[in-house]
Amino acid sequence: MSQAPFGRRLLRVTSTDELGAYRVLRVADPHGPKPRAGQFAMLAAAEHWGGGREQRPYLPRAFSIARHSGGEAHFLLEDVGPGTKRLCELEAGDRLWALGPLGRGFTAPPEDLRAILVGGGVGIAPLAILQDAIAAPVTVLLGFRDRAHAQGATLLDSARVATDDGSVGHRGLVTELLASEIERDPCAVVYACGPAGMLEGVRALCARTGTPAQLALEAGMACGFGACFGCAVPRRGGGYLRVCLDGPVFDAGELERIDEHAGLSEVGQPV
Amino acid sequence: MSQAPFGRRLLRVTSTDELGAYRVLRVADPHGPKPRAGQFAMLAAAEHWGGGREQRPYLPRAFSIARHSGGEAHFLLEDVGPGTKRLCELEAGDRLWALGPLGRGFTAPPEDLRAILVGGGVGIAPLAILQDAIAAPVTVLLGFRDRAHAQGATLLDSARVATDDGSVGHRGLVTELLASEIERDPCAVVYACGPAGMLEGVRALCARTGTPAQLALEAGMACGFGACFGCAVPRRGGGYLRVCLDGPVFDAGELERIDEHAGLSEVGQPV
Amino acid sequence: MSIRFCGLELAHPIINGSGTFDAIAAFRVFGEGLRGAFPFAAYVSKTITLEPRAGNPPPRLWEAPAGLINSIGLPNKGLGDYLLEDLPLLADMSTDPSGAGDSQAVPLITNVMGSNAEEISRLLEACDERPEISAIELNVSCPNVHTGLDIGADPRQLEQVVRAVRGRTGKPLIVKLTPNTADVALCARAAQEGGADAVSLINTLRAMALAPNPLSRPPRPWLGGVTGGLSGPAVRAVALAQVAAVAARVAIPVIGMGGVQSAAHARELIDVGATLVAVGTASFLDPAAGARIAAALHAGTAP
Amino acid sequence: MSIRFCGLELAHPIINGSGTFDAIAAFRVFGEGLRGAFPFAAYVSKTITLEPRAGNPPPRLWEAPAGLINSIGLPNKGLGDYLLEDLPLLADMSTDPSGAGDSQAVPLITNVMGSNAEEISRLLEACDERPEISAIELNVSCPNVHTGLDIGADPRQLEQVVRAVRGRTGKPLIVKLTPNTADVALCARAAQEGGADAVSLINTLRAMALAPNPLSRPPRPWLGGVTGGLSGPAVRAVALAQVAAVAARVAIPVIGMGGVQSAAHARELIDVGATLVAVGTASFLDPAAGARIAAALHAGTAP
Ligand SMILES: Cc1cc2nc3c(=O)[nH]c(=O)nc-3n(C[C@H](O)[C@H](O)[C@H](O)COP(=O)(O)OP(=O)(O)OC[C@H]3O[C@@H](n4cnc5c(N)ncnc54)[C@H](O)[C@@H]3O)c2cc1C
Ligand SMILES: Cc1cc2nc3c(=O)[nH]c(=O)nc-3n(C[C@H](O)[C@H](O)[C@H](O)COP(=O)(O)OP(=O)(O)OC[C@H]3O[C@@H](n4cnc5c(N)ncnc54)[C@H](O)[C@@H]3O)c2cc1C
Ligand SMILES: Cc1cc2nc3c(=O)[nH]c(=O)nc-3n(C[C@H](O)[C@H](O)[C@H](O)COP(=O)(O)O)c2cc1C
Ligand SMILES: Cc1cc2nc3c(=O)[nH]c(=O)nc-3n(C[C@H](O)[C@H](O)[C@H](O)COP(=O)(O)O)c2cc1C
Ligand code: FES
Ligand code: FES
Repeated sequence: MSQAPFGRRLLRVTSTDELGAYRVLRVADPHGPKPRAGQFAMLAAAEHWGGGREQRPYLPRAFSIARHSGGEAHFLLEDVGPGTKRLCELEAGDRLWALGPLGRGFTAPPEDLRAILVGGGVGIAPLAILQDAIAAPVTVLLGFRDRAHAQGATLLDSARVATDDGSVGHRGLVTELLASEIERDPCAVVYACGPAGMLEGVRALCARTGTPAQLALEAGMACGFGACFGCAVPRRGGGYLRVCLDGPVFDAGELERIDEHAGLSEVGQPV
Repeated sequence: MSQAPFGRRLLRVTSTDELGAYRVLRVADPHGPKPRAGQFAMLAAAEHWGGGREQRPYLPRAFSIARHSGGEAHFLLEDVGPGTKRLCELEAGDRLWALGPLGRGFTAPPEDLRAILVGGGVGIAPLAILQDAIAAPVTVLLGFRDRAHAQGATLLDSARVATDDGSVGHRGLVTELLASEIERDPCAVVYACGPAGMLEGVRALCARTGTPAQLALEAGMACGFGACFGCAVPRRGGGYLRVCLDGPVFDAGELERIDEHAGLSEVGQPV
Repeated sequence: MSIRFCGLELAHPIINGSGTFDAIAAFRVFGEGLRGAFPFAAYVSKTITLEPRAGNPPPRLWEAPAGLINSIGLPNKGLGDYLLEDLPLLADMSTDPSGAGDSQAVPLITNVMGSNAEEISRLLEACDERPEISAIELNVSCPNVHTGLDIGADPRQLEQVVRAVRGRTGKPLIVKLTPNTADVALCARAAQEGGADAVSLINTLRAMALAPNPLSRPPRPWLGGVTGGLSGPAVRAVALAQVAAVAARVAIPVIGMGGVQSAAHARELIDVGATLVAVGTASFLDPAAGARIAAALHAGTAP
Repeated sequence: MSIRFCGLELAHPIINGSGTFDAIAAFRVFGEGLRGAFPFAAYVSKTITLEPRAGNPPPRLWEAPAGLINSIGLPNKGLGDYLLEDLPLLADMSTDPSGAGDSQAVPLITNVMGSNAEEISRLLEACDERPEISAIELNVSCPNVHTGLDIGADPRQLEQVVRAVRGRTGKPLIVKLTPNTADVALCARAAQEGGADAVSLINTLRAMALAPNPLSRPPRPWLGGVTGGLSGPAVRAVALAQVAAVAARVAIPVIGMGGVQSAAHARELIDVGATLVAVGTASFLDPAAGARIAAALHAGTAP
């Protein structure tokens, strides 16, 4: 793993953009190490973090590094609660605290296997930097709830899109696209990130078809660097793994059934 | 007292201005009752109230109504902590919660007595609306720490100024100006608001010279409407008075020696 | 949304926490109109003691992260003047939760504290005689007064005291528990065994603050009363745990409180077993908080 | 700024709270360089039990107003593997508080928990044999494990247990008290009478959260462990009160903790009598929080 500098650092927002239902935040990080695809950072706004009626956020929040170039880290944000709301409010020039890059990223596919990137909602973020990192062409399958969210697909190249409401691309689940892709050409390795339901669909499908898969999980996190043991997900065969330290990317075989707390939760659908 | 509408109301900032070391906040309050001079309001920013390292402010803050005209209330603010800092950040169009007008205001001077208004620092605020309310000419004596603060004096008409550092007007205490005023013409009634030390100076001087005095006190407040019993100051003869309900304006005779917690605290001099 | 509680018929489940709303002061500040549109379904008085108390020297307040520390020290005019002067002013309050004009009476719950069974008995007997008082809340939990803490924190002592005083009134007796104890559910059971008709919790958590001046050595406590009690959002998760633990162990109704700022918070206390919910510190941010919460509960929305 | 504590020489007064900093994980994430620039003057391990524990099912965290509720459930590899695998990795840590390169050793304090005197004795004996361990902290306060609470909340039981196990080690024995008790100073005295060399407090306050879904009736607890413990700024005023109460009543040194986020907060705990200050939840916001606080204390500034 790329080692993170010890201690959080104060970074400056260089630009922010709307991307459909999402927000893209670009942050100058001249001295930060280059992240591996799948790594994440813990972010907190430097000003006005917390307060208000619910007196949250207090802790920093985890975000996949969606892209890294020219000393800038890009993040894709979805406003689902007080922390993401505050980060989505940031404007160029504002500052935020960042710790990272953190966690274990994706492992590049073997030469002879085609990579299929499967993303759901804001879970497409780590797939963008993964696509940047893989020299060979990859298959990109992205699922969204509706047209506004589907605009996120432009973050990646040549994505095929599924939407729940059929407003863009395939009407239905992105796992349906994946199933037919694997059927068409089973010599593939799958990289997936998204809601728990989608990840469980991917995991079950890949287990059934014997397709290797790397899954990027989510979990509520307090620290992001293995200190709190809060981000546990069940390990296949018993015990727990720490998502921030042992993941967020896991080989599908390391995991049990993926439950509701381990995927990127859907907006407005608090688990 | 002017009765306050039950419940806090959301008001819009119409303009803000720097006034030396202070900030003047104007707030549209079309439906609020007309305050009496000396009354105050409890204010809290509608957005980003709290959070940050100290996770404060949580409670609203008390501010004298410095002026009221054309459905607008004016406040004079000094940034001394997290609450006043946030309020000083507000810009036109921002919104804040307000409860008030609250408390017992000043009582107009009898016809035959000259009013001497004695203010210290941000304590000049309620004297401005008092000057507006008194038809007859009044004597205005204001004390500040330095030139930047002394600019606050323009809030009132024809003020004589004292500064601690002598950069503007009399070098020394405003109570020295008051002493010579009373000596010159003892037929006066004194209205004072400012730091505890100043108020105690005024109280002691007026007691000695037999001059009637009304003192506007401060106290840490949680509620502002008599609910919490937190804003107690010793009552002459024993027991306590609630500053928010029985004051903030008191006849000097109602009070004991005024201690450090009962005046507007000096910036950077947390008591 | 009308609720039965210990034989009383309340317009909704939201009442005030003792010592966090002075109805008489509120009439002065907000006008007599409040009497017909009171924010709470029952009004709980500040703690009344046999003798008048001036309360603690100032400062009495300290703002904590997402909370408030108070060291008020139970100022009150004493039983005699309370009955004589305040009771008449507290009669005839009503609330109008739906805003539809079908207002309902606001019963008065008088909160009392004594340092032993003998004192408490006298308080209960005096309250028992007055028809204006619908129920009595016995404060055994105030962290600012030594005996209050001791009685309430030890289940055996608590049961003895409640049993000893129980017979002095036919009115519903609510025991307000202290949260500063090892097992609050044990204390709640003790109160029940002693004859309480209901329990209420949580009171404030024992807390402290130092004067904010790193230069004025030696350091000194900020509060005139040295220690104080923490309330507000900071304690809500502690309150939820304690109310859940108590509701699971007693058969009598529970009044839950601690950090409630919204209908969603009130709903959570009800979900873990509270019959009524009291709003305390939130009223300081907005005197109408109780009314807003009751209305939102009524509408089934969760602001 | 070097400090003596139970015979140990520490570079500064800031250590970590047990279970809030995993040094081995930190070496993986931040590199081995950390070994020579450790943020804490002593390193306290997460609680170790005789047998391995998986910990509680997720979710384990809930963000509270100005705080965190955790229900981690003491996952650990058990005494045997801890001694075998972890101890070697935890030796040779040093800290460099002034940044001037004059680094100092970081002693290891092993935190242990057992459900009775017999279990605790075995833990102490095993730790006693290992030179890498400089002191032992006995956790009698974890709110997630039933017995932990009971031993620590009752002064009599606590004194008996400490006395029973005291002889098993010659190393300094720190008793970590539970804050969920009626009179923490009484518990601290009991630990002292039983033979503890120091006490540490506060552990987390018992707390609860419900799943945030008003529509999915029936309501259910959010945390896999049902209840959890509250830490962070929300509890700081409670910690200050408890540390002050304890320090005033014991002769042994006190490690104070609870909500410390800045040198000013650490200074306050020292002001009321703590010898060392532990930083817990603040490390989650910034792993270097301990180092920043130690440096600011050193510089005499108060950020
Ligand atoms: C490794 C990793 C990578 C991630 N990458 C991205 C990314 O690239 N882009 C992105 O937008 N998001 C990403 N996330 C998710 C992001 O961290 C969360 O959406 C964010 O933490 C939510 O914070 P919030 O304050 O906005 O909402 P919160 O309200 O804190 O969280 C929303 C959800 O948390 C739960 N919740 C509600 N209240 C609480 C509470 N008090 N305590 C705990 N949980 C609560 C509910 O399930 C709710 O649906 C990632 C998460 C992880 C772990
Ligand atoms: C009736 C009345 C009228 C007022 N009128 C005005 C006015 O017109 N203009 C104006 O600028 N101000 C006015 N004030 C003062 C104003 O209310 C305070 O300056 C304000 O509350 C400070 O809040 P803060 O968050 O900025 O600073 P805080 O840090 O809350 O307060 C600053 C002072 O409070 C103390 N303090 C520090 N920490 C805490 C804590 N955690 N809890 C409690 N106290 C603490 C210290 O003494 C410190 O010096 C008035 C006050 C009253 C009561
Ligand atoms: C300023 C203040 C004064 C209080 N006075 C009393 C009191 O007199 N008697 C009592 O039983 N409880 C008293 N309480 C406790 C409250 O009734 C309530 O139990 C506690 O504040 C928790 O609720 P909250 O977080 O909603 O405020 C007081 C609380 C505060 C904040
Ligand atoms: C996630 C987490 C895990 C903890 N694990 C332990 C533990 O294993 N053993 C222990 O004695 N205390 C444990 N604690 C308690 C802390 O050491 C500390 O006493 C408490 O968090 C208060 O300090 P703080 O507010 O600075 O976090 C834990 C606290 C947290 C937040
Ligand atoms: S988030 Fe703290 S251990 Fe993973
Ligand atoms: S501020 Fe609450 S009673 Fe005065």
